[in-house]
Amino acid sequence: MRLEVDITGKTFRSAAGETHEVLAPVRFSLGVGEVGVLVGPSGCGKSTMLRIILGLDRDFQGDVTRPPNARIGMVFQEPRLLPWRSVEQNVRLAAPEIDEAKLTELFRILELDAHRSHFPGELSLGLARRVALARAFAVEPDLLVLDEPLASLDDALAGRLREEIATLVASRPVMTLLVTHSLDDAVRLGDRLFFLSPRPARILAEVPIAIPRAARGEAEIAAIKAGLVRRTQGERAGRDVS
Amino acid sequence: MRLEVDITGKTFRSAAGETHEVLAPVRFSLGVGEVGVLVGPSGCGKSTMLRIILGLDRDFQGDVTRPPNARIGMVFQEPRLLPWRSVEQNVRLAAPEIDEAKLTELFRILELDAHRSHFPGELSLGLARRVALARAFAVEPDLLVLDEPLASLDDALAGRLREEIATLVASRPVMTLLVTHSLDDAVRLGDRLFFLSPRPARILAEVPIAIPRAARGEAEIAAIKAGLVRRTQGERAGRDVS
Amino acid sequence: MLRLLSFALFLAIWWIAALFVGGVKLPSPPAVLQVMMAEAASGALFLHLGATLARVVLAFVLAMSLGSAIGYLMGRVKLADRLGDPWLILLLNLPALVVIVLAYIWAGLTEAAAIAAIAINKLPTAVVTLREGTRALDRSLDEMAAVFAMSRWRAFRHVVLPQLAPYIAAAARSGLSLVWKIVLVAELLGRPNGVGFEIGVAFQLFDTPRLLAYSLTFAAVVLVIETLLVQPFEARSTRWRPRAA
Amino acid sequence: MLRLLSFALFLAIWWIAALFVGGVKLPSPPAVLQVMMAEAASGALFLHLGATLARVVLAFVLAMSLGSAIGYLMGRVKLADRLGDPWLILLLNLPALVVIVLAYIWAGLTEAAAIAAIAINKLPTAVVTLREGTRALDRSLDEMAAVFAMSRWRAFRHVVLPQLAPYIAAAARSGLSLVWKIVLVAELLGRPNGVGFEIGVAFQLFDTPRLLAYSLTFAAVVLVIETLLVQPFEARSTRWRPRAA
Amino acid sequence: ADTIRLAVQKTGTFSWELATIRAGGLDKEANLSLEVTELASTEAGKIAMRAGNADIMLSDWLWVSRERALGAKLTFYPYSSALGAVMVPASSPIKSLTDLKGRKLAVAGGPIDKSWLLLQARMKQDGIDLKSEATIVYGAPPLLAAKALDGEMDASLNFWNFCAQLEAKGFRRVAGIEDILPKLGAKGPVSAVGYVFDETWAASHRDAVARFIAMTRKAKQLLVTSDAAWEKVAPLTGTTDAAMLKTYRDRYRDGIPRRSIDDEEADARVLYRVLAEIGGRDLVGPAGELDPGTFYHAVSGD
Ligand SMILES: Nc1ncnc2c1ncn2[C@@H]1O[C@H](COP(=O)(O)OP(=O)(O)OP(=O)(O)O)[C@@H](O)[C@H]1O
Ligand SMILES: Nc1ncnc2c1ncn2[C@@H]1O[C@H](COP(=O)(O)OP(=O)(O)OP(=O)(O)O)[C@@H](O)[C@H]1O
Ligand SMILES: [Mg+2]
Ligand SMILES: [Mg+2]
Repeated sequence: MRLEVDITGKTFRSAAGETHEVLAPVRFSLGVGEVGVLVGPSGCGKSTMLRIILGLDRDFQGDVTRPPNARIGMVFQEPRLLPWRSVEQNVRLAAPEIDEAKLTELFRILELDAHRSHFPGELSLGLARRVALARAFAVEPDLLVLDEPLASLDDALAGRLREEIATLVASRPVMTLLVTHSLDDAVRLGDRLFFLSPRPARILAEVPIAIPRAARGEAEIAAIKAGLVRRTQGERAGRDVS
Repeated sequence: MRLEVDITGKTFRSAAGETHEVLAPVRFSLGVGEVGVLVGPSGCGKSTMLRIILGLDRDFQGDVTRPPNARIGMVFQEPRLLPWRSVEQNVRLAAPEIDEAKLTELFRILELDAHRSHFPGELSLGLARRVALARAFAVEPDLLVLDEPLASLDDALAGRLREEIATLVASRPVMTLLVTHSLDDAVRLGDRLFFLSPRPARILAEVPIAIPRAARGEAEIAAIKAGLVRRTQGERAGRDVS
Repeated sequence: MLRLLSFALFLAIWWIAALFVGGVKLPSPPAVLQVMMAEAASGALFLHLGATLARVVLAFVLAMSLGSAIGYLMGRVKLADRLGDPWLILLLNLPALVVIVLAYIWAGLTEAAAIAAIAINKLPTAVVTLREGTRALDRSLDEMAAVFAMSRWRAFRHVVLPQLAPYIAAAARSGLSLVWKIVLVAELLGRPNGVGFEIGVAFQLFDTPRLLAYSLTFAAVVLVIETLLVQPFEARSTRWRPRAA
Repeated sequence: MLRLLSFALFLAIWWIAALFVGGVKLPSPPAVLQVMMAEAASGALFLHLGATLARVVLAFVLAMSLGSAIGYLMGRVKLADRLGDPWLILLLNLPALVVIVLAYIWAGLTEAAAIAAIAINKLPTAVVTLREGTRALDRSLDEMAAVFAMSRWRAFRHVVLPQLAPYIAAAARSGLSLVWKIVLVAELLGRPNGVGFEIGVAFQLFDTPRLLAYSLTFAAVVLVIETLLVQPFEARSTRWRPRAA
Repeated sequence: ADTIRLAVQKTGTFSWELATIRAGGLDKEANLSLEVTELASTEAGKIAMRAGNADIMLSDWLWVSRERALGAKLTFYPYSSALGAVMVPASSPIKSLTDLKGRKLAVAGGPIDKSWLLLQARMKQDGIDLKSEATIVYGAPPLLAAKALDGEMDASLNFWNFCAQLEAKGFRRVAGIEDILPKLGAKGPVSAVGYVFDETWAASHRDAVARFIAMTRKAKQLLVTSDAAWEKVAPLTGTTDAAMLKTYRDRYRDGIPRRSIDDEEADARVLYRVLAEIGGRDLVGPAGELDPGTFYHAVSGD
């Protein structure tokens, strides 16, 4: 039961007719309980990769093997809520089996209690993103895919939700793929970090984090981050002179 | 020529019929050349405040005086591009008078050259947000309103664009209102920071930054941030025991 | 309230116009009302209205459901669109008269033939409208439904249908009016009752008050249905939309 | 290519059906074609088709532009909607026959009366469709246009119109077919030429080949316009939409 | 020349007459200039009249009387006494009108068709309420003619031209409506269809109207006497079938009114009462008697 990704290429044909190569060969795999983090410049192809991995885009070269019948929980980069259904209905539609207690708990954690009956059009963007998170959590996924889940949230809330993601990952056998621009999130949540190149994306570096998530204190995290910053700055310097 | 904001209250009536108080009395003003930064928890009412200030929502108590005939440049929290117009057309429609050289320069800075003829549906979210930024800059605004302009961008790019915002603000007489969740952005760009309470939003603290933007080195910024963090943590602790 | 006012205004304009133009060219509201009452008292009004309504309802339901399904398919599946398009244009542009006559010829002067003919006339406009709606569907929500493994029916009901709702509303409203226009032709040509039949008779006698009495009664029925059923339902189902300032 | 194939299929089915059913009930394609050729050779086909097309175009343009404008207004302005709604329902549900007869009586058996009557029949369906489209407009894009101080016309053209495009397309397609259905009634009742006139005559004589020849010629004209003009234009203007997988 | 505007159904017999007039130059002879609006349906003429676009059209005295009672001062001059007939397939067991009981009878023109009403009145005399004792199918005349040919109907009552078609196709005439009129009190053939025009217009164009009527008489005479004249109108009938053309010709000739206007009016008065009784107020409007001014008398030679 692993997620095996072996993409050899992906091109888009724009409406104007040009073709753009978006993904270079990308190959990695992810096991149960692992959190893979994709970090890369804006527009490099991260969301495209996620769409391919989830089977939403079949027009690519290569192969992706998902665990069969895996329940998927996904936080898209935009909330993608149904505007004509209330917050609660939006969650329930994705996770019909959820029980009331679970739902209440989820809304409490995400600080959405007051908004259960609101329509998405009545939410702030941050609230909407939280509903999207609630939806992904509610399905109790086997494969959790998060595309910048903590953007547009204030630091305090983002921190609390990061903890929640960690809790979820620890409590169930779930594979997680996280896209983020925040090194902090990456280091706190990830087991393996994939640093991607600009478009067409390929994996520049795969950095495993050996220390188990639960054991990462502030000091360890700072150390890992410092190491990564050195590394990327070295690379950037290298690029700049080339 | 100042922006005078004196909102005494704002309530929303949800589709379900309940009324929510979103803004408590909020009063501030902003002069030309100043950058005001609104910082507050998700869902507290920041975007609502911006909409009121821009005259998009007239259903509130209080008064807002905008400089007459001010050209407005706005980056909404979502990109709000016209899906049926190309990137270039989206910018040109908002800023019909822009000349080619200016546009090329803008696209270069925002790293959008390759996407001029793309439709918004063919962009990544980060790219779309950059187009929204290009549009706001292109109008050469007298009043620049930015609702989390740098979310969904990688750190390096966000840093470069922050510099661009600073340059724009320095180069022209413009009033700027910035909403952000990033303390870093706030401290690097702001002249006055407004810390807002959870909904209904009121100004918890107004923190002026005396050091001129150009003179803020890394050391100064770290110092200001540290001060702010102490302050907010004090407050949070205060709240926690109450 | 406003609706009532507007309706009153309509009556007033009509009355005044009738006074100016004179009875033969435009009967006045009381003249028409009198015919209505007389027909209602004799029961003929209800008989004919009932017959027509039954046909309208059957043909409408048939055409709307089949047309929506075909339109959805054509909007979704490129192949279906390519194959169906010439047929669609043909059907759209076949005169009602021809369809009705052919239906009567092939299937006899029967109720079924009438209803089928009316439905065939309405069908393509429903197809066309729903096809546009389907083409305009938001694919990102489809992806969402796919990721969360929503069942087909669930996704259709909660993701697709609400997006199609305005198209369905448009197709239904203009479709009802089309069905109504065509049922009259069908009744005129080969049915022994119904409003169209009565209008045909009134037309032969050039009996304008009767012509108007029957026409307006049907319009009134639709107005009542709209006010009491459709609009409250519509208001409920579009609650989520941000209100206009 | 596929369209052609589909069209060929249509012809084949028709032909086979004609062979089975026999001459009067369903003339075979060559029989109809022969009438077409004969009518074309005598010039009558072009005369009648031209007359009808001119009426169709005029009434269509009139109804679509006016109807769209009214529909847009009613979708935007609550007051207009409230006031206009009863009138709209009335107009929607007035039989074509009644409108045409009244128009002829008041304005004489003139070209203007015919065109006005046809336009009035089509108008409310355009209103209804565009009203739905306007109600479904995205307000956040309106806000964007307001903030960037786009001129009214600019905002309408670039922000609103593309959102209304699918509704306009639906209204236009089903509207053209409605106009075509009604122009025939108008010609039947009071014009000395046009396809409707010829169809009326053919019906009186029960000349099915002629009936079909005229009906299909018009459908063919629309088919050609669709293929050569509308669809390429539509493909261009919906380029921005994400393609189906 | 005086101008007269005519509304004519293109497939009707009036257009045959007009073709004869044109071909023979009778309009010039009568010093009339005819402006003809060809229309595609029967009712279109009424619209043209009401809209003020036609001076003369064809309709029946029943309608004229009704209109007069309602205030429109129209008047009527006989044009044709041809009426519908009950037709059955050659092998049909229906031999007489009484056999229609329990059969499926197609009725063209709907419940207020004159022929149908007269037939009902006639059957009532024999104690048969045809409307309830037979299965009645109303429909458009051409459609019912096609249906009759199809064998879908046991019998059909259609307009005379469609009956002619059926006759040519081997159908049998059970009874013509003109055959039952004597039993209903008429003394001779009654012209139900006539030229209809406005009384005031006629008063101001007295002479032109007289010339018009004289001219049409001549045309009718030509069609009766000259087979060459008839050949010319043959293409207008929409058929090339020799048998059918012959039937058309004979029926048309039979239908030409030959009685004096007063006789016509007297019979019309009688039949009007019959019709009023059976059709009721819906049919005849407020008046129970033929309106006195219905027939146009100001033509010499009647
Ligand atoms: N439908 C499409 N047609 C053409 N090009 C596309 C399409 N979708 C995406 N692209 C292009 O593919 C590239 C990668 O897009 P993607 O959304 O995967 O980026 P991303 O890494 O998620 O960026 P971000 O961090 O900004 O979200 C972009 O350059 C974009 O322009
Ligand atoms: N149209 C509306 N109807 C009802 N409630 C609304 C509406 N729009 C916003 N709200 C409520 O007002 C509050 C403030 O919303 P606002 O968008 O201003 O938040 P925000 O401070 O911008 O949050 P974020 O940082 O998440 O963007 C939220 O609680 C939201 O639910
Ligand atoms: Mg992305
Ligand atoms: Mg906001």
